[in-house]
Amino acid sequence: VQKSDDHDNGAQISSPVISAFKVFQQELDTKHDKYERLVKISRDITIESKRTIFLLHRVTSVPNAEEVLHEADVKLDGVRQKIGLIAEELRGEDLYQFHRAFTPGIQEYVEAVSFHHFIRHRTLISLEEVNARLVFMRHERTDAKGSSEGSRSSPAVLTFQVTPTDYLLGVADLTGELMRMCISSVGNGDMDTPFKLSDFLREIHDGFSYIGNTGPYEVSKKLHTLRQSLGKVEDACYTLRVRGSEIPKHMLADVLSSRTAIMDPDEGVV
Amino acid sequence: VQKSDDHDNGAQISSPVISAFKVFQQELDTKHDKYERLVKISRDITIESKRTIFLLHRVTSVPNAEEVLHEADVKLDGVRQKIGLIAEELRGEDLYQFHRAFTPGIQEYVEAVSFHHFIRHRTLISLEEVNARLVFMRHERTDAKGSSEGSRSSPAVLTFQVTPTDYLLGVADLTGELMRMCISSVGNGDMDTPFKLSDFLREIHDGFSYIGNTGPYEVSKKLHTLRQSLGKVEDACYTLRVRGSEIPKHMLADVLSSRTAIMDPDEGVV
Amino acid sequence: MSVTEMFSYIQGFLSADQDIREDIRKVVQVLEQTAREILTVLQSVHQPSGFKDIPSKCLRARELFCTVRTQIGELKTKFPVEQYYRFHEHWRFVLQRLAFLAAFVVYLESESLVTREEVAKILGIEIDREKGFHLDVEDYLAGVLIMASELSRLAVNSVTAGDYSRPLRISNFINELDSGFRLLNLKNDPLRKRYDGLKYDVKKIEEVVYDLSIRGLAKEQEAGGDK
Amino acid sequence: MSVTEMFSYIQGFLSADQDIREDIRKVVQVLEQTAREILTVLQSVHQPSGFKDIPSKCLRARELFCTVRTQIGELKTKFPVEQYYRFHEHWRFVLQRLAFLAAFVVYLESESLVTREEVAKILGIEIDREKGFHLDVEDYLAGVLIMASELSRLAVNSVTAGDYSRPLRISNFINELDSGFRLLNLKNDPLRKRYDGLKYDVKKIEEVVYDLSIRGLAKEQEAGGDK
Amino acid sequence: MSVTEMFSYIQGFLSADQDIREDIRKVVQVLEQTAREILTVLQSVHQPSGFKDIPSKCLRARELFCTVRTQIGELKTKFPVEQYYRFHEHWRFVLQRLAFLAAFVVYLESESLVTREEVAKILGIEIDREKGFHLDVEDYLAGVLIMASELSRLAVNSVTAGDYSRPLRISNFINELDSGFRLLNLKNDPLRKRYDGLKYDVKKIEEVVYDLSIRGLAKEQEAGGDK
Amino acid sequence: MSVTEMFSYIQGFLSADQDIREDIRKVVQVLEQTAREILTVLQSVHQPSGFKDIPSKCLRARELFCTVRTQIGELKTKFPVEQYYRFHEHWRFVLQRLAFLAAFVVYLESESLVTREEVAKILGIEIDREKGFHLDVEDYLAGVLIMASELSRLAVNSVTAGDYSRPLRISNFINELDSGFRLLNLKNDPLRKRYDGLKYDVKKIEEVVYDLSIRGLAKEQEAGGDK
Amino acid sequence: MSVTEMFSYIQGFLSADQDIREDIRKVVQVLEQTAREILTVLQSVHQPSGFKDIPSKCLRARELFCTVRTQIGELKTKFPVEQYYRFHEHWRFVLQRLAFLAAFVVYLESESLVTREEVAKILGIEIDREKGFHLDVEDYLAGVLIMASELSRLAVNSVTAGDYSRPLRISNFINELDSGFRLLNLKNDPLRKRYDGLKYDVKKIEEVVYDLSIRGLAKEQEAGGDK
Amino acid sequence: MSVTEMFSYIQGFLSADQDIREDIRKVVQVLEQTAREILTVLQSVHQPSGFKDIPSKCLRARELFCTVRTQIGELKTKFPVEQYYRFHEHWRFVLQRLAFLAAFVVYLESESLVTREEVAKILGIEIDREKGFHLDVEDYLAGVLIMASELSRLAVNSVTAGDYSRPLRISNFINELDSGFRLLNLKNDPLRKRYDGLKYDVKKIEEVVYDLSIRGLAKEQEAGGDK
Ligand SMILES: [Mn+2]
Ligand SMILES: [Mn+2]
Repeated sequence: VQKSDDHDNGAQISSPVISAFKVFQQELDTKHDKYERLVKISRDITIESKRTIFLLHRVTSVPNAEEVLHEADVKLDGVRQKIGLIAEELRGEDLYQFHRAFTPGIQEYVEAVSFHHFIRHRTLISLEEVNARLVFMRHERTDAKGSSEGSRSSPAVLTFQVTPTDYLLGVADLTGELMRMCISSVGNGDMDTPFKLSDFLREIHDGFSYIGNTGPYEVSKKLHTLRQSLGKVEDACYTLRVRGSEIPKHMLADVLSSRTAIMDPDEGVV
Repeated sequence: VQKSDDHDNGAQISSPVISAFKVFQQELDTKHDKYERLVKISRDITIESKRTIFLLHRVTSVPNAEEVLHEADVKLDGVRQKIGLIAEELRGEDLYQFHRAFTPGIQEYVEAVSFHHFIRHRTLISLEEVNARLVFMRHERTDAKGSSEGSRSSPAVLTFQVTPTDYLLGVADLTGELMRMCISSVGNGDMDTPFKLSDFLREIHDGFSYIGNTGPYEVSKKLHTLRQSLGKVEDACYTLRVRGSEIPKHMLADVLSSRTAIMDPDEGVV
Repeated sequence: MSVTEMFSYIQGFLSADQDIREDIRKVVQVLEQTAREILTVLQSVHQPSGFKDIPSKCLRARELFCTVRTQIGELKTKFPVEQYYRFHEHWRFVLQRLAFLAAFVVYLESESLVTREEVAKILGIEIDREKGFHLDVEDYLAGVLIMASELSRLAVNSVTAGDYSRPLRISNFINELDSGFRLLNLKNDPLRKRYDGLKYDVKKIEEVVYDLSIRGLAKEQEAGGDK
Repeated sequence: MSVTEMFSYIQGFLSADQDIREDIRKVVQVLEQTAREILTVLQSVHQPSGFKDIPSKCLRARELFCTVRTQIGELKTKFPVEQYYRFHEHWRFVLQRLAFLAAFVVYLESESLVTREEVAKILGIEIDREKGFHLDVEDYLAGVLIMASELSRLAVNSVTAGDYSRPLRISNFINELDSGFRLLNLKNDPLRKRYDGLKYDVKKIEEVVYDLSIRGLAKEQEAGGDK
Repeated sequence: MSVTEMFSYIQGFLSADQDIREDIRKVVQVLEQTAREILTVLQSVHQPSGFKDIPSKCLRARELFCTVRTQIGELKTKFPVEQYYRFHEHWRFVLQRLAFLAAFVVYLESESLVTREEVAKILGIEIDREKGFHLDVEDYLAGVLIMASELSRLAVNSVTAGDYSRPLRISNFINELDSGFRLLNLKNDPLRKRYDGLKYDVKKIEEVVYDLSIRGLAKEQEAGGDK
Repeated sequence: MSVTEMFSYIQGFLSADQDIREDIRKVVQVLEQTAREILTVLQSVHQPSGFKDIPSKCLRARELFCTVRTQIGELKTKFPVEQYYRFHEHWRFVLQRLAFLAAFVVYLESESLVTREEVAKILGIEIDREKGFHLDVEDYLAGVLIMASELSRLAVNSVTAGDYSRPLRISNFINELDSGFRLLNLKNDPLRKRYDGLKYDVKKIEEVVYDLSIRGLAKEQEAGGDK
Repeated sequence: MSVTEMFSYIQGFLSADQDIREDIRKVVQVLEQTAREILTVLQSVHQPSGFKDIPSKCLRARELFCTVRTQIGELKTKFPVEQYYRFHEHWRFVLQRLAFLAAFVVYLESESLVTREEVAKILGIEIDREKGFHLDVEDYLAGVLIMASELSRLAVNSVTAGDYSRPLRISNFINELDSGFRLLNLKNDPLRKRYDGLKYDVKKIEEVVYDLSIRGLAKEQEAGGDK
Repeated sequence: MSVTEMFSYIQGFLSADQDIREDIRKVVQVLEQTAREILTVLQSVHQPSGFKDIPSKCLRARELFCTVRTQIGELKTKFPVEQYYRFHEHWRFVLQRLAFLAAFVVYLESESLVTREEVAKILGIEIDREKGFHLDVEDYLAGVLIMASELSRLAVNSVTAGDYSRPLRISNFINELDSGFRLLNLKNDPLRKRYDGLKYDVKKIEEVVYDLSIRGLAKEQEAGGDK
């Protein structure tokens, strides 16, 4: 038997089947390795995006929102660098082939960047605006290799396109953060932001119910949470209105300024 | 309001609450970062262990098993290096605090190393033997830093202890690989290995049913698969016996040698 | 070592593990009973009549914490000290409750935030993992957050009891706490969920302060010299 | 762009996506019908009478592959070429079936393993993703594995039909295939599961060869000049 | 008849069935689109500004219900009338949504509970199964329960919009509805579950009325005398 | 005895068991209907008009409990008394509802907590298992907890109806209940979960009392001296 | 009509529906008992001794089908004929079992595939939905597939009983069946899943024939010339 | 009696119940250990060498059943006898395992089906509920079905061990069992599911017998005349 196996083995080495499978082996390993690298980058993006969101929530409690926004933008630049790594990995590939590897990270980035955008502009960032910031200059070191294939694609610029579905899922998650921000604003005595958030959230909610179940399954799954968030925000506005009803409107300004006055002396007590 | 906020902010900076929370922030971030690093190492360990298992399955078809075993051992050395990184991360930590981060990788490693051990020694590797190979020399570069704290723990040696549960779960998965090996052996005309595997698998099965539901929940979950694997192996042995029954025992050797002879000329046909 | 021996060995380990867990469960059950007793003592501050003798309630609670220390002392003997996290789940719940109770007592006594060190001292445990049975930062924070929600209830009930200045002090305290928590990067874990609850506590207290403000009730007592 | 406009835009994208999928589904359904027809043609080789006119069956199958090429040509027009993997799930199943059928035809014709290039040619598609609608390496391998299981059935039925040499040839072929697959590092995916099935095919064929050997039937025909 | 002939004949049956389902699915998809448009129109009553022109929104919704009737008319032609229950699952979901929308329009117009007859009329269908495409009792009830939860949201938002009398009217309406449902012996699981949700809606609206009462806001407007 | 005989004999056992369960199910269904009727009677106390004639509503409920006793009497005849726990699941749900209704009636009549003995008497059953069909402690407690949540609703609605003193009395009652429950070492999961809900009821009622206090509405009536 | 009246009216609908379902369930239970009896009669053909008197077993089964017809007659009276699909789920399972039993009897009698018309006749029902209680194509096919798996068992057991020619006949029959099914475009999930099982039956029977062939047992009897 | 007194009193009840359950759990844990030991003893019959000394293994198992009887005797003392069903869930699992082990021992000893009476006797319990701790019919049947699947494994392994006559005897036995079960009208879900598994065991054993028959191995040994 040993002899025969030896013989087989000899045959295998030269066999076209075996050499074909050696090619397959490399192709599969290369693909899996790439997938794994993308998963890791995606995890990094998720973590950094989450931290950016935490940072952005601080705007409701600090005097200089601009400072926080700037800091967040710097953090998001870091995240975009990582998305650039994904774009690098996907150069010449079909984005959808590895989509499952990085979709969690991209969704979290959309959540963070749209939150940042809302705080600054009080509007919903568009998909184009998201994508416009995902244009990368090609790294120096790849130029050498790239020059040979450079004729095919644009040589110095690399782009990453967020899919409409990832954008949608990111925006769906954004609503949770908006709800948190709304409750915080009420807690900080902000009488204005909650109503703005309520209107904005209602617009997004109506947008999602307009899309309904035509979207991907994951969107439908998030609709319930979205509806809950809207309910919480509407309740907060309701409470503000109901409580505010107890004083005549012309007194409101007085009351607010006196409140500040009342609260100051207390610091000594604490 | 702006004024008041400014004031608050001033207070916050010097506030003991805020400075305490800044410490917490760092403590939490450090912990999360470590967790994340461990997850990534664990994923690497999983992938490399799986590839080692694939490699080990080739022993049933190649002439020189020793070569494959050696190659696998080299691969496993690489995996052990990575486990060394985990040990490095866990230096001075409570292993169980980060256990969830690296348990999948460790289980897969136990599966791979016990498979390797079975092929070479036809016995079950013990937990001690697994752990005995997870002793690492401390890296040079950490010596400088380590010297100050060196007095507390043994200075040059780092160990990693696989938990009995991870060992058990790895061995449970091993049975699946043993079943695959058994079926392959039959396919290769090996009349001996399947019976050896059957006995070994039965021993492991009886061991698991002796432990029963006293073990962790994940073990109970894997018992069903284990029973199925044993069934497949027992069926294979049954078939070998039933088919073998059709020739008188004294003819068996003749038949086997003639079979080889028969098969050789065919290669021309293919 | 044969397969059978190996499994006997593992089975031995598993049995020992189960025994340890059984022992821990028993002590934890007793601890929970004591924690419920402290809670009953402290809960009574919410009663209109309860506001008067907060100090005596705190003293009573402090006494019960002695029992807690003894029981935790007992707990420590049940497992190897360096395997804290292996059994963490068993006492995590009660430890967070105890951290809350300690934080609540300290707040009632001094209207200040208990430090992790103080909680550890009250419970007779450590804050450094290396030194022994300790209080995890997450468990300390969870306890603080439970207290925050208790304080929002206290703000409401102190108005009912006619104490109009307390809500303002609670408001300032809880706002500082909120600022502290904003510095943290939490994962999507139970702590994150609890922290989301803090926003509602802050909101509730803000509403109470607002109610007092528009009625001039806050000022009134202030002038009259609170506490 | 207002929120409403944004959602209209996204809704437009989703509708377009659904339309594409609907179109793809229709063509794929027709493709599946053709694949079933080819299968019916090739399945008949398992009948005792079927062994005689394998060549004519292969010819008939080759004709039907013309239809397949036309239908895949139709499929290609339904979506942007660079978004192959976006819609992959829709045709993955049928493509693997077709790869199997192509591999089976080629095996019946020449007793050799079809290359990925050949399958691609038979189906009128590419093997490089960059060049257009292509055959994924996984789909090709899945097709080959389906064939392996068909061959183990063929080995059994060729004995019934009195052809005793074919099983030996199949055995060698399938053993080489098995060696090839052993080189791959598969994930825990459907392909891995299928590959586990290959072991049973190898085993089954080995058993047939064994049955023939102990009865001297393999030798017998060999001597008599098989095929 | 040979086996082949018989199966070809059967395939005719299966194809016919699949074609019917395909046709139904398409019409239902269009219906769902219209239902979502009506929802978008009616949902805008929750906006602060939306309370002013409820009548015009209802008119717009009524127009869209014309389209619904046409589309359901289309749906009816897709299958034999007596096979309603064979294909029920395909349109059950959208029918419940439409029943909800009809109930909501009628409530906004007249603050009364739509009857099953009215819903049927608005949708251009029957209530007796014998007479044609009809509205099942369970589907009607499901629609009514969806409306109840929308009304609790409306009570909240009407206060935000400064309308203090509406919540009282909603409260009375929803209490009556609750009593009605208590007459039913619900077994059917999904309906029962929905009904359990009604309790929360009742409670929620009662709390809104409470908030208004304690501030004298309920009376205030009532005194002003609307409705 | 042959295997066939043995299995025929066993089938006798199984049939008998199924028949008993069928009988129980029927009686339980009727009981549920009566329970819903009592609920409808008692629910009306939440209406603004309902506060006036609470006594007459309680009388009506008491009458309906006669029917309940008859129906439970019927239920008792359906199975051997010592097999209570074998079929417990069938009536557990309705028994908890009935315990709640009994507790609610007693509270409305006397503003006191019904004892287990009283509930048992109202339902015509025992409290000692040995004496016959009885009320389990857990089912009694579940009924009491359902009532607690009904009382938080009652506190809200009594304010709407202009009764400002009732919430204070409810608050005291529910606080006492809460202290009582804190004496229990609840392990049993569903009961524990229900008990967690009690905290929300306590808090809700405290907020009602707060709302009254801050507006001076609580004192006002108290001064007027009811109860 | 008041809300109360309306809901009372609706309760009438719901009760009627529940009563119908209860009635159907009872008859179906009896039908299942008869189906099990027929199965016991036919199962005995798998016994070594059972091969001798297949005709008498078929006669006995035919008699029991009389009972089936009576019971299905009973079932038909329990609901309006045009609502077949409303209650389909209740009898679908037993109807498929009965279709299988009818197909098995016919196969044992004549070694031919029962037509849908024949099954319908044996069960005393229709094949056209318009004409009354009928046998759905899908249920007929499910019955046929259950039989296929029974035949693979029969092939195995007939060898044990020493009947070496039957497996070959079964093999031909099942191959024809398989070709037939390949003409169908199955979408329906449960049927598709069952059909996937057919492949295993085909393979199993081929292996039995192989076992006979390689031992010269197939030819042997054929030469002897049965059938 | 005050609320506090009442709840203290109730806590007494709850504690008693928890203590009983704790006691039961402990005994059951020990019982499970013994059951696992018996299983280990009996499982060794599957080893090639195990077939020789079945009698000695049975003796060893019988000895361990003495321990079981003592432990069940212990269990009986832990709760009032008429509350069997209240705590049934605690020991149901182990009781079914023990019923299986008893059935397996009896089969190995005498190749006959253990009766419920015998199982009860082996376990030292009753079969009439009235007489004390008893073996429910369902638990007995579950045990028998677990044994059936063990027997199909035994049939396979006895062939491997060279015992060719045992599978035939097992086949007859299991067929009789199958007929017996077909007399039962199983509703109870877990038992029904287990019974569905019996079909696979029957089929599996038939295939073993087939393999022996076609090779003349069944007859061969029979001729040699064991049993
Ligand atoms: Mn988020
Ligand atoms: Mn594995």
